[in-house]
Amino acid sequence: MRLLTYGRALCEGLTQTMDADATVFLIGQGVNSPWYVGNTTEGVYDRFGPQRVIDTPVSENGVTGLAIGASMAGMKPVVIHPRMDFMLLAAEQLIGQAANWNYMFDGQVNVPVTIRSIVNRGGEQAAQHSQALQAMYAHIPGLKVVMPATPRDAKGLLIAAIHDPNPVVFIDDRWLYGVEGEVPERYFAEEIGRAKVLRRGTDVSVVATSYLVQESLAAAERLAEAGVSVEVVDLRTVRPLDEETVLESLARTHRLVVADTGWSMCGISAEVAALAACRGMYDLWAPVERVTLPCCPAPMCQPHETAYYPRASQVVAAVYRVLGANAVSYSRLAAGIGTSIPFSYPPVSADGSRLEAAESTR
Amino acid sequence: MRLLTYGRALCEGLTQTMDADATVFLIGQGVNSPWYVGNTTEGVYDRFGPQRVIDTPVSENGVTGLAIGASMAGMKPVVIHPRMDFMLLAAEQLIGQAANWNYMFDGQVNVPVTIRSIVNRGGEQAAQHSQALQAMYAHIPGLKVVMPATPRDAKGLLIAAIHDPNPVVFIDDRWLYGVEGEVPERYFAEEIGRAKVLRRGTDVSVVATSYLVQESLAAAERLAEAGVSVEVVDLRTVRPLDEETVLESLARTHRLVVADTGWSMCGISAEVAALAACRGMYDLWAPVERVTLPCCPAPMCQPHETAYYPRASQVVAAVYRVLGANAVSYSRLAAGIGTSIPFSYPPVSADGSRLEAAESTR
Amino acid sequence: MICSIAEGRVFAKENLHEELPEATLLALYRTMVRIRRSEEAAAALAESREIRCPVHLYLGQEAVAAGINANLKPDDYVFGNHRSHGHYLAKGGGLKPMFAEFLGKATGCAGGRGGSMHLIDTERGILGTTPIVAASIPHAVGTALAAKIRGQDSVSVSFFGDGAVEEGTFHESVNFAAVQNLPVVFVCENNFYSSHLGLLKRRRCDNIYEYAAGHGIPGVAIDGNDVEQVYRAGRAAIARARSGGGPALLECRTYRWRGHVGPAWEFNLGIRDVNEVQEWMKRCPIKKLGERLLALGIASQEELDRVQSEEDAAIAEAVDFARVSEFPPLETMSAHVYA
Amino acid sequence: MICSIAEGRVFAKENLHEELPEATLLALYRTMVRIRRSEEAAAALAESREIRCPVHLYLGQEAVAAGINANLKPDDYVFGNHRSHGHYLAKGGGLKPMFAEFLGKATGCAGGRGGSMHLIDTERGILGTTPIVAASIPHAVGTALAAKIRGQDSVSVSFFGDGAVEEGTFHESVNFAAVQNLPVVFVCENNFYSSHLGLLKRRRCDNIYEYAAGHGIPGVAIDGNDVEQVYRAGRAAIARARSGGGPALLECRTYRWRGHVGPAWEFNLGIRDVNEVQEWMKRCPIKKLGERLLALGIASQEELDRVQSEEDAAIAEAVDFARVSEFPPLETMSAHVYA
Ligand SMILES: Cc1ncc(C[n+]2csc(CCOP(=O)(O)OP(=O)(O)O)c2C)c(N)n1
Ligand SMILES: Cc1ncc(C[n+]2csc(CCOP(=O)(O)OP(=O)(O)O)c2C)c(N)n1
Ligand SMILES: [Mg+2]
Ligand SMILES: [Mg+2]
Repeated sequence: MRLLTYGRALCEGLTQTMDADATVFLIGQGVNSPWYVGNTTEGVYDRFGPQRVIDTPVSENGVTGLAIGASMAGMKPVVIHPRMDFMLLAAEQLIGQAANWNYMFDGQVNVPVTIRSIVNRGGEQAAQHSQALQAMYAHIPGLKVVMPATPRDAKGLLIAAIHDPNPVVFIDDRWLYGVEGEVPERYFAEEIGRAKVLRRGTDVSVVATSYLVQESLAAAERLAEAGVSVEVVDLRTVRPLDEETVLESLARTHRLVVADTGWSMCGISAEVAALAACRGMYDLWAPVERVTLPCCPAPMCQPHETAYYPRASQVVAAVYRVLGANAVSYSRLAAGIGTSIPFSYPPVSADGSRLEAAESTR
Repeated sequence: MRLLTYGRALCEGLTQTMDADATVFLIGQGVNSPWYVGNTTEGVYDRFGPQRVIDTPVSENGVTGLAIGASMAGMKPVVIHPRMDFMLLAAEQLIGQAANWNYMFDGQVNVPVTIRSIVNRGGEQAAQHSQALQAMYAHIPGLKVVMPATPRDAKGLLIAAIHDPNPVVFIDDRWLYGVEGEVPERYFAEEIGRAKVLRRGTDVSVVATSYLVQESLAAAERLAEAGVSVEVVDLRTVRPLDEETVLESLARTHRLVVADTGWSMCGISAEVAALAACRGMYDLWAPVERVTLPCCPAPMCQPHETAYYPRASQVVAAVYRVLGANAVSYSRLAAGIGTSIPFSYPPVSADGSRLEAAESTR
Repeated sequence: MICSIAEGRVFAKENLHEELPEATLLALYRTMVRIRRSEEAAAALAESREIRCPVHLYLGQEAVAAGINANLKPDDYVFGNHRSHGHYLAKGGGLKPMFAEFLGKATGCAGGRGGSMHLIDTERGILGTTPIVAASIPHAVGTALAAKIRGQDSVSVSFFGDGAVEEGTFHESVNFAAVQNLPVVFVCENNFYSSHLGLLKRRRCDNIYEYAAGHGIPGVAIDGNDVEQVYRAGRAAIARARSGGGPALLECRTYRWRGHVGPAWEFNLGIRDVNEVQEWMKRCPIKKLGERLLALGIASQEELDRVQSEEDAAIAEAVDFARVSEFPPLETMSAHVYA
Repeated sequence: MICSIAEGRVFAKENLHEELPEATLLALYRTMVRIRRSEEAAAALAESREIRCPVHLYLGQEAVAAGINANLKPDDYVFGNHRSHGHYLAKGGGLKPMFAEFLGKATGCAGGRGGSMHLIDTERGILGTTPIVAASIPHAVGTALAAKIRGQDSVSVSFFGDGAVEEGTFHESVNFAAVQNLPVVFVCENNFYSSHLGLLKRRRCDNIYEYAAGHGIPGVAIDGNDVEQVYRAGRAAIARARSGGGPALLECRTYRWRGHVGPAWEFNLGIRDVNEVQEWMKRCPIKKLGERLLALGIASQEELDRVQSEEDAAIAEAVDFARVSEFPPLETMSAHVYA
């Protein structure tokens, strides 16, 4: 199949949808600029003109609100916020208006707006140009939130988001734009709300979002060399969450690492861990591990910035931690409910130290 | 000790703080109105005058931003958002600015602003006047989020919030304003970041926020009559979360119900359940149960509205569900790790049906 | 009483003084009476607690909704706010679905999910009102943009209060509409209060229409209690928008008789003076037009009374309809979160 | 070149034409040269990738920062935006902490946590700049409110671009300052671009100062490349604010020479014309003042050259200082999340 980068896949998905459906239009800051949106709207202005490709003043709440209004009238706007940080200004229109509209009016007027929200970080841009706030939107009934991690999904989920009759927050991370993968040339949609097992494994499930899916795949590769079999689940959509796929994976591997590009508290990683505690508890043989941003804003200087963003090595370390954990609850043993067979995964010492040491020599 | 309602306790805390500290001022919509803020600012305008009690235009982002600015200059503003819904318009100033400032500037300028954010729902006000969005703010490093559930805490935590050198989102629920309790007359602060065990119990821990603490206490009372011993933990602060108090309670009771006034997904209930999965897993004998709003916006008509908001009876039902659950993982049994002693709490049938039936006759 | 017109950006002058046809005047009269009498009925129902949701009454402001909406087609869009009963009725929304909605019934225009602050009639271009101050202003800009993209000749009207211009969203919306030259008319109903706060506690000057100049569009302040003046200014602005002339801002100076929310009059609360209210009640827009109709011999007092009794009958029927309607079934509570 | 003054709300006229003392002119010259030369140094460091954080250069706009800040005391507050190197230096911020911050060093003014977009000098009333467009405008209003409550005579100045007036926050802030009569001066640096978009792609008219009238405060548009004019208008507005006269809006019309971010010139990208840039470079504010100083006999060419070489030396020293400084230790990454 044809290979395409994530950035170009986004652009192709957008272009094909605008070709196919005259009600789709693109609006936002920098949609026709050489910088704001990378190569993800290249050629779109020339093809569709100023009526359907509207570069806007710096007015996030107003522009998001008017796209919502246009969508009530039957259009399918794609709003681009070139940074998720700026989108905070549009929180009321998204959370207060778009999310509630269909419900509040008994299904009479829906809001088929797509909010393309770009996470654009690194480059020493510091705290206010780096936020990944998917959890804020995932919390809200009425919104859908997708976070494609692969070029194929970048295209297929964008097309699905635009056609979805609901407000969809579509989050793409610029660190993914250069990732190359197989992308069908045809006009196709991926289903919103389905996670995908990208790699089968038996020892531990790593459930990840966005660029941490790519990092988790890299981690799985490394761990395979060390004899650890990792299953990688790409969440793809964070609201609605595909609980069944996660639980099925957990039922197979009994150990869970959640890797999300945002913060931990009340984040996506919290929800997935909570899922394990609420619906997967009997399958869980070790404490859940969360790989997220540290509990601080994004730093600026290069050494801090490098340390700040989790990468494959943090996923590897988390996998070793869950593998090193015991599968039996001492509190239950003490209460006489359970046997005293401490369980640890074969190639790992009880505290995971042996393999972690091996890892650190890479 | 002297009894006071929650609403009056808020007012007393504010008044005493403004008496004690000339840098404190009050600003927001309706701070001097007979409606917006109940009785929580009564007499404050007459006592402190227009310089320190400023009723504002409808400009949430601007007003929040200027309070942040004033706090940079050493003032301690209390901003009131008479509804948490309106505060969405101020999300950028709170999340983008206030939360990041101290970190971004290396601790040189802190932002000692208090945002009093009122949850004001029921009364058939529908979806846009009912939101309880604590999770949004709890997600953000740099913010503190407190949710007093008792009159004593309403006063003591408000005083603490105003004096805290950080931005504190102080969330009070109008359903609590009439609750009466013991409140010291003196000027005192409660510590931010500490949960409290309000009722000791042995069978299950109910960890709750805001008015659901009151409902949980009522539920515990009812359950005690049925012979079930419930421990009620009032979180009080949701960021930073007092993990130790929750974990200690879990270690005692081994069963956990989380009751939060917001939505479930990526909510406070997710974080507490995740805590159990990550740090309390060995103590957990049953799946965690979450009592939250249903996954939909607030409805309007009276029957829907009554069904929508969780009350003591939902907490009771959740307690029965966790008590009816088995303490041993069948998956571990199948893998030979564990014994086959199904464990269920004495007065409950395996599926919890007996007691639930008893309950429904109340 | 046009206070000012932003320099160099005027409406055609002659339109603003033309006599209106009899049928138009009678229709305006009926619309105002319908609004007036339904608001009084709503006030009574709220007083007796039959209506439990918050109601923000439009009493006193009838001329604005009536005068503007009379210039609109069914496929023109209208957006409102928390105080939109009048906008809804004047655009053609039905009494039955409105009262049923007030009571939260399944037959309500929003199926009992919205209440008084969330009125809707998709057939008549009312895609939903929202009580978040200023939040619907960009929505109106959005439907205007949709019309422009589709080459439709629909015009959008955004109704909002004097409080709404304090929200940045107002300015963002007007600026965008101006630069994109969109067919939208911004109608600010300046009733001099935003809940408990008078205008000059919230802004330095009484000059809302002057914002238009900053955004480069025409702005006028008119007597919002003179339905003929509102009609003419609305007609000019709407015609201009429809023919590609772009947006305009109309500041309609008017007054709400009752308190901010609910049926109370809000006297003696330190908010406003009884005299002030009485002064404005003397300038009742319905009385004013009624007197004109009598003076011009267009209608007799009997005919005017008949209008009122016909409307009263329709309102009584609507209230009965609302009362006997059912609540939506409990199982539907979680329906429609997603389309 | 004052384009307009909102009717009835004027600055004292005489102030606007007075001759400035020699020392003032020389100080303005030095400030502009310091900004110019440090920006050129920053551009070179960014070109060589020694500076890796985004830098938004102030080249061409020096007169605005210099002219306004010369009227401020150390305990007056200044707030800026993403393009604030000039504001920081003109208010007295040091070169060493600035360059160290560009390189992310522990000796930087923000300890290497902010970079070019987050400059701070608490001793000089710079409580932190923020690159979120318009976000600092309310901050300036807030410090003005703090001063008013405390009875201090500090004035706050808010610097922002022509893009920032598109954010509703701008209007909310100005309206609040107006109704509370706060000591804050709003300085809009209209450089005719907001990143890649020209002014008239974002608003209908070139009339930003006209917003002042809507908000009921004085507003003027001035030549932002004429430092004397900026100084006089700033002085009048600041003095007025300090003495309780309330806020004002100054639209300073100027131009940024380089591209939106980084050292590139941004020609031939379909954004702006080379000729346009060259036209504006001819109106260089430093050259203009330099010629005045020579013509008036206040300084010789030699003296002007000396100013530049002194500033160059200080800048070179600052760059060296930044280079040899250490990064903050890794363990401090999570420090200061809470105070
Ligand atoms: C964003 C937001 N902030 C505050 C409120 C509370 N509120 C409801 S109506 C109102 C007054 C609005 O005044 P105005 O726009 O003049 O309309 P009027 O009530 O006079 O018709 C306010 C402040 C709200 N609904 N939304
Ligand atoms: C809220 C927000 N939206 C968008 C941006 C992206 N952005 C950074 S600078 C800029 C242009 C601002 O233009 P202007 O205010 O005229 O300042 P200038 O760059 O011309 O000095 C934009 C849109 C931002 N930083 N913040
Ligand atoms: Mg009003
Ligand atoms: Mg600019």
